[in-house]
Amino acid sequence: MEVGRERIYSAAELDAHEGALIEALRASSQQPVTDPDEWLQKELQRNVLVTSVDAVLNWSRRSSLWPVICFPACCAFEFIGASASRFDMSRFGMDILRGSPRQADLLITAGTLTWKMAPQVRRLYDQMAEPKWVIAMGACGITGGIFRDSYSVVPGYNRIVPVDVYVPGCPPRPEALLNGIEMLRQKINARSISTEGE
Amino acid sequence: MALKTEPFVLNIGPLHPSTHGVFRLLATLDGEVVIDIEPIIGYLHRGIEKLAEEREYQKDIPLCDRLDYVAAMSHSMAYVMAVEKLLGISVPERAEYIRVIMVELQRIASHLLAVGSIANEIGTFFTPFMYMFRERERILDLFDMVCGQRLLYNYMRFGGVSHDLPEEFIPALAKFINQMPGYIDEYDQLLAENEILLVRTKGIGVLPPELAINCSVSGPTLRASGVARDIRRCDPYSIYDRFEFDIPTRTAGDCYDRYRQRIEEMRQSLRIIRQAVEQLPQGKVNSQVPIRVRPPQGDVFVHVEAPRGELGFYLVSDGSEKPYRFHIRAPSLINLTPLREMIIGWKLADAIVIFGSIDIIMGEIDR
Amino acid sequence: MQALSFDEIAGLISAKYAPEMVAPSQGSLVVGGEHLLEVASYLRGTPELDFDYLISVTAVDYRGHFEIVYHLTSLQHSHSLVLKVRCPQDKPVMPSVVSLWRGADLQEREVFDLMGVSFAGHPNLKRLFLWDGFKGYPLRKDYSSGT
Amino acid sequence: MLGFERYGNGIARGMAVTLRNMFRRTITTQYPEERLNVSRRVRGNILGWSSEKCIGCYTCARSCPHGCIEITTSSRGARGPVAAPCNQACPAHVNAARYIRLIREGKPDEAVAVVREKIPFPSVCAYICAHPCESSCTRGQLDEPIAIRMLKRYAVDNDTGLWKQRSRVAPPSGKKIAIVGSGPAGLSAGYYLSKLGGHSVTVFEALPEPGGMMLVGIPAYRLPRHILAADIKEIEQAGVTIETNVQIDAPESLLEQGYNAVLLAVGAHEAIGIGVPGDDEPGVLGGVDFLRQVNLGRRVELGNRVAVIGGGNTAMDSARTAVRLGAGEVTIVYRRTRAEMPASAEEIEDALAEGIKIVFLAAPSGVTSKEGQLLLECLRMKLGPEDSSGRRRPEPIEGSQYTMPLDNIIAAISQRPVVPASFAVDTDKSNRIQVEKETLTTGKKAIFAAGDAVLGPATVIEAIASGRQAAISIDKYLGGSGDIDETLASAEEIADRASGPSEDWRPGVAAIPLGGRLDGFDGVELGWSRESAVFETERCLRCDITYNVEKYRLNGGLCIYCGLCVEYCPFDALYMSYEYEHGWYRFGQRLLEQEQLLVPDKVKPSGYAHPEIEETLPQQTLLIDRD
Amino acid sequence: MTAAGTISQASALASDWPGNFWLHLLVFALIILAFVILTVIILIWLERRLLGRIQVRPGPNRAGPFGLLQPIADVVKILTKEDTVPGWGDRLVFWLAPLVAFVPVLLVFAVVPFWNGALLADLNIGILYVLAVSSVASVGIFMTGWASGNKYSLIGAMRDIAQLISYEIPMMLSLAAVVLVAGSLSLNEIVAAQDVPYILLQPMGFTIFFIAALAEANRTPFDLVEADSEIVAGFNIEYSGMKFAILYLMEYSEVVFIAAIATSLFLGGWRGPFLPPFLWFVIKMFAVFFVLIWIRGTLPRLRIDQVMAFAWKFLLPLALINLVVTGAQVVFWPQAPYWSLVPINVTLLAALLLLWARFFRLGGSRVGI
Repeated sequence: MEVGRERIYSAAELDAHEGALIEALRASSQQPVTDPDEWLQKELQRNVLVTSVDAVLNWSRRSSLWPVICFPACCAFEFIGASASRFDMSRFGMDILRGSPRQADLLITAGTLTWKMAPQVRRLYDQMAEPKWVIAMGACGITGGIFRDSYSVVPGYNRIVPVDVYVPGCPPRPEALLNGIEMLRQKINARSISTEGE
Repeated sequence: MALKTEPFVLNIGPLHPSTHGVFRLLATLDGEVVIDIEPIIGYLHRGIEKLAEEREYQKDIPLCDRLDYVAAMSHSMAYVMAVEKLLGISVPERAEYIRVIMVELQRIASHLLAVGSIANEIGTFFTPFMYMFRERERILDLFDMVCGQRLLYNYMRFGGVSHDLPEEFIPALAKFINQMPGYIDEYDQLLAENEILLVRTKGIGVLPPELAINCSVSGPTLRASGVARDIRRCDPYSIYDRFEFDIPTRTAGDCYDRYRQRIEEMRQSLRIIRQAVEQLPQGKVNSQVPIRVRPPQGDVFVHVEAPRGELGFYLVSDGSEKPYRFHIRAPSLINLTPLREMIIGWKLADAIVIFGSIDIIMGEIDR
Repeated sequence: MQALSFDEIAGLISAKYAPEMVAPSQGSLVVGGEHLLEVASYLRGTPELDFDYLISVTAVDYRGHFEIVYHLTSLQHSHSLVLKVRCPQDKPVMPSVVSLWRGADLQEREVFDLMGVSFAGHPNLKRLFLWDGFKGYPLRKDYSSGT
Repeated sequence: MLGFERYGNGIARGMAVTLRNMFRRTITTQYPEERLNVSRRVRGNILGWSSEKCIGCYTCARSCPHGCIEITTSSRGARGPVAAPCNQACPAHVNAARYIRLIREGKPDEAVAVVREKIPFPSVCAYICAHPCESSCTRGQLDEPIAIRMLKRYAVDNDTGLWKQRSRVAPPSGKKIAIVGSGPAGLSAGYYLSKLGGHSVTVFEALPEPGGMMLVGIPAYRLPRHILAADIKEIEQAGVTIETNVQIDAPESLLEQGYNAVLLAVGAHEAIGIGVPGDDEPGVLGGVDFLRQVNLGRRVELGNRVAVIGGGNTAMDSARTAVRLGAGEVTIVYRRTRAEMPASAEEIEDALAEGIKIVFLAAPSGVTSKEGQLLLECLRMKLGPEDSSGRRRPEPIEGSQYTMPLDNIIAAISQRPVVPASFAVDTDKSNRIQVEKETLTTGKKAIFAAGDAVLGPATVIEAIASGRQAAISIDKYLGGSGDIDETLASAEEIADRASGPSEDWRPGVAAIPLGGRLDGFDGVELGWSRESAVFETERCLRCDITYNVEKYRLNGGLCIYCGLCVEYCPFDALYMSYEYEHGWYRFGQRLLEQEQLLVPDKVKPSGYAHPEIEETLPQQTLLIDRD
Repeated sequence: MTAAGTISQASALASDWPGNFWLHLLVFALIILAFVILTVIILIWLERRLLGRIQVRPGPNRAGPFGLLQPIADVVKILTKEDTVPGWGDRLVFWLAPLVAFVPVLLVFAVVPFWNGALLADLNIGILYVLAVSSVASVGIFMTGWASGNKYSLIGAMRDIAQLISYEIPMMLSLAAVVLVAGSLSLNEIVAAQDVPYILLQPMGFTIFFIAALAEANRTPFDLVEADSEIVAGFNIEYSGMKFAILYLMEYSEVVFIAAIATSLFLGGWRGPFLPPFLWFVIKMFAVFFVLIWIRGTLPRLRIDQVMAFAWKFLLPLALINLVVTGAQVVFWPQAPYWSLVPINVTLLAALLLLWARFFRLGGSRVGI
């Protein structure tokens, strides 16, 4: 069964295509995306009564945050550590790690993002169904951390995707990640469907 | 009569549950059978070599931790040894012992993760993985105690280590090394004879020794193919010549052997730690080397046995406070060389297991 | 089965090759680029040398010329050797040793990607870490990451 | 090709394991309700900064691998100066930190005045001081200590005599003091007693020239004779009379001659032998004896192959002198390794540069003579555990004897004082005069002792300090105030420093070329230019001044908690603490300004790089302890 | 076995309980819907908690007491999530697939007796109906795989079809043996006939059924359809929102369904002393759940060719032998007492398993490329 892969795809074409994607994204992401939490401040000020529908929705959403698998680097092991027995993220209903972005609610950016990886992460984020949240985990996720000066590293995930919660650390200890998740849960709790989509 | 089939390309990764990070495997499948693969890497290329050349020697220690974030101790130790060789300084006895204890603990932690991942890729629902993480957490606790971090330790320094062991360390370590063999037995009970695991790993992804040597494969992957090359034995560094331990090897070179090999190495590491704790001398833990150093001109190559294989640091100094050239011989990268030969012809599910059994860490591959 | 010291290896080599092809220097053999394959196959093929394991291949940019460094070892004799090959910056082409040691495959690609030294005869020489369209070779000393 | 040869036994065992684990206690920490006491050294999410301790030296900002810390300082409200480590380490307490700043401002003469406040031998110290200040220099922990001696040398080389303007001379007191020995201790004591005590001082020297060990122990290529002569001339101008070629046998006789007090500063001029069989063979010389002969201009015959035993400065001097006398092959034999060598690093470098071989880890075990040729038998050593001095003790390796054929052996192991029995003072087993620690009085009335005679073989600066101490003590004894301090330099204004000390290394020290060096005894080391000196002063951290830190800012999003800043802070002004509740919602929210870097009493610092706190912190709760 | 028949007659509910035909239909439709959904929710909770315990951690415990509300939170969240349809997929099929997959599973419960006679329709071809209808779900799964336009989901769907076709046969044969013993195709009758649970009379049949059912429900070690480590999420990779909820529900309903069938056919269904029959039914189902979860927490996954080999080479011959033996027993020794049949059949099981295990070889070799 002699089948050359040339018949199916051309390696050179694939590489060129990927390279073009990366360069385009790189050119368009020179500025950070604004953090999607302007409403949070407003909400707290307006002190809108959270309706019972909101209450149920927010409860269900914050109680069942399914993270998508996005484990580029070091922080992945603290993320896994947080979901392993010692810290057991599943207590918060986060034990279902979805490989498919369609079913996930939460993108935890566990690791350094390189420009080569950036289109994939952007695509992963785009594929996630609303409502979706992003936690920037670790120094690399926030600002690029120790690799900020590198030629191939994206200085922070918020160049590519809007980030909801930043968890500092390198890598953050599982407790810190859990705290970040707790912060996200509080943030979700302040949502209202009447303002959704704004 | 053969069916007329048409191959198709499956893009595995870069974000995939079993790629140990961001690895992309462009697999050409004929049904379930992999007929061609092309590994594409670089999704975690952070330019560590360049960054290290732009930074001073001591600031590169945190970078070295981040090379192989599962075995940070081994990597920073190798780097520190290379700089020490350049500087021509010696390390106090106690520091050498502490280093050996740390590195061997790190090897256990890393192998635990590797074996757990293999089990995961075979399809257990995280159970062995969780058990191994449970014991890994204990090792992390010990590291945490010593240097205050769980993953990236920044513990090695030129001429020693940054801190002495805290007083509660040795009792906790003793307890750990007494309990750990029991846990390893439990893993064996859970996995070693499991028929499903056997049919999924035995005879699968065989790496013949000749190919392994030709492809410069190293570490447990090489030893599982029957080649007894371990830097701790064939080019002893630090104080490994003082300990009694075996270099376990296996013969078949299949996935099962690579898994068993790591279990055996954990037992040997425990043996080394036990001896090191017994012999641990008192004294200083570092030899007061200034923070910034300027090694004399020259080049140096230091290789150590990291959990994933032969880890080498090639440093060139031009006499300034920054390394002129900082090259890492990353075992994971080179262990990928025979991947195509190992995978082709097996099913998609096997491909994942074979890939997992090599045990790679993308941070080290892409650097 | 005797491990040879560097001087003995150097002696064997200089007995066979002219000094402009191979010259021992500071614990390493400096090989002329065009003779690399010949010397390497001698090192690999001779039973008393038997350098069957290529530990590492890397390159250093010495501003003006590149130096490709090969670390070899013999599993049987457990002696090792460093080969250094210089190539000029304006014509960075080297013969590939993949035909002798497959282990050089990814490492030569790495050198090609980051240092811009191409290896003639490499089966699949393309960028390894960086993407198509990346400008420059980051590990060269004249590379600046400023965009 | 496998199947179920074992009838599912493996599966059953696996099922048993999982079932067993189902009934185990869970190991989960119920964070956030339950918190473990994490490591006592945790590198946590909080960086604490103490404005009390921080002096604005920028070490933290420099040690950060990727620049998370931003810091700006100014002199507004700066506090200080306090005693810097260099100042404290100097036996005579010369304020090095201050004269370094004066040199930076382009005032070398003021700098000399600062030196002169404490020692009367600025030039001698500028050439050959063993500089304990540099060993304790804070910058030395970072990279290389400030070249304090070289800076002093630059100041001395460019002195204009400004110090004399504020110099104070005490009125004559009418008391007479005799000093035995014109070494650094004797001359310093004499200088201060004469200038600031107003006493009439006479120094008696047995050798034909004054200077003591500075003259006969230190080769001229390190301390050119005119430098020494100039310093002694200043002392003579202060009123000290020096009588050479006078051997004093009994101090009591001086008292009888009308002197009110006698100071014995006879030094340590007797070499200690190797202490092995055959160390009295002809051709075996004592280190100081050899140097004395050479320095007094007497002819010493050396063969071609010379071995010097020992690893101190005397050994280096002897070896380098031997080279200059024409010995072709000079070897230093030392029983430990280079790291343990007491000789200063520059001397070792110079010795190696001059072609001297050093054999480490070898100790002599015997000397035999054969046909006019000496055979030095050596044992190889290995380093054992550390001894009380913190150096690793050498242990002989059995059966590792080897011999070296030699023409001369110079035993430069150590020296001891020569105290004639006629002095009739108490001495200890290494022949040091026993004195009371504070007052330096011997058992006899009006007889004091100072310098190497008391200390054993020590450095010039220690001898000077000892001389100062003796001067104070004698002045008080004679009814004076004992105040020998004077202010010679003008008052200081602290200059602004916005960007911290320079990151450069020490500039190189020029020396006369190797070729010309070995023929004579010219001074090897050349001084610094103004540029080099100022360049060097920029490196000083100014540990004695607490600058006002205007801005201290940490980028919490960039920080990787590597702990290097905390570890490297020379003043323990930084610490880490543990708390994990530090996530935030907005990018850039965590640029921690000075105020947010918490004040020390609010947070529990972790023991990371602060071992002194570790004891008080709770024990770590381990997973191991939980089952 | 007329004694069994008398029990069935005595305590049975009327066939149109609680009233007329329409009321009966309505009530049971509601009961089935509520039962399935409730059981699924409890099953999900139980699975997550038990897997947690196996992995020495507590599992979900924050949403509600003991985390009991966790599945409800999941459901509400999934239902309110954005519903995405991949642009390159087959829209209509994509929409229909979850329904096609889920409805048959629900339909199966029409013939499952919760109580003596308490079932929607006591079909006299009950088992045939079960087998026929449950197979339709696979069509739905294949539709998901196809319509998603994703290679992973297609691979998953192909695996499912292959697996289903293979395991249908041993399953059918093992059920045939039960039918032979019980002498009826109606599930309620079969339950009523179990004076001794058929797991004892039919140990071989149960073993084969259980393994085949694991494969049918895509449970470990046969969960190749959504093999996380290989094909990410398998057939449902492109689904989100409500449609994913239905697929998720379908997966667990299948588990409930196999547990219900296993309970009815082998574990004596609603029969049991002291407790009300419905409770017995539930308890037995949960026992099956426990074993399923336990297996999931322990075993690795087989490879597709091994799965197929296992069905055709291992289960199928054994199922045939079992059918022949059972037929022989029924024909030649119809009045055999239980105390003699049980040991004979258990011994037979052991002997056959040992024999087969000796000669059976799993695992394909490398394909030459």
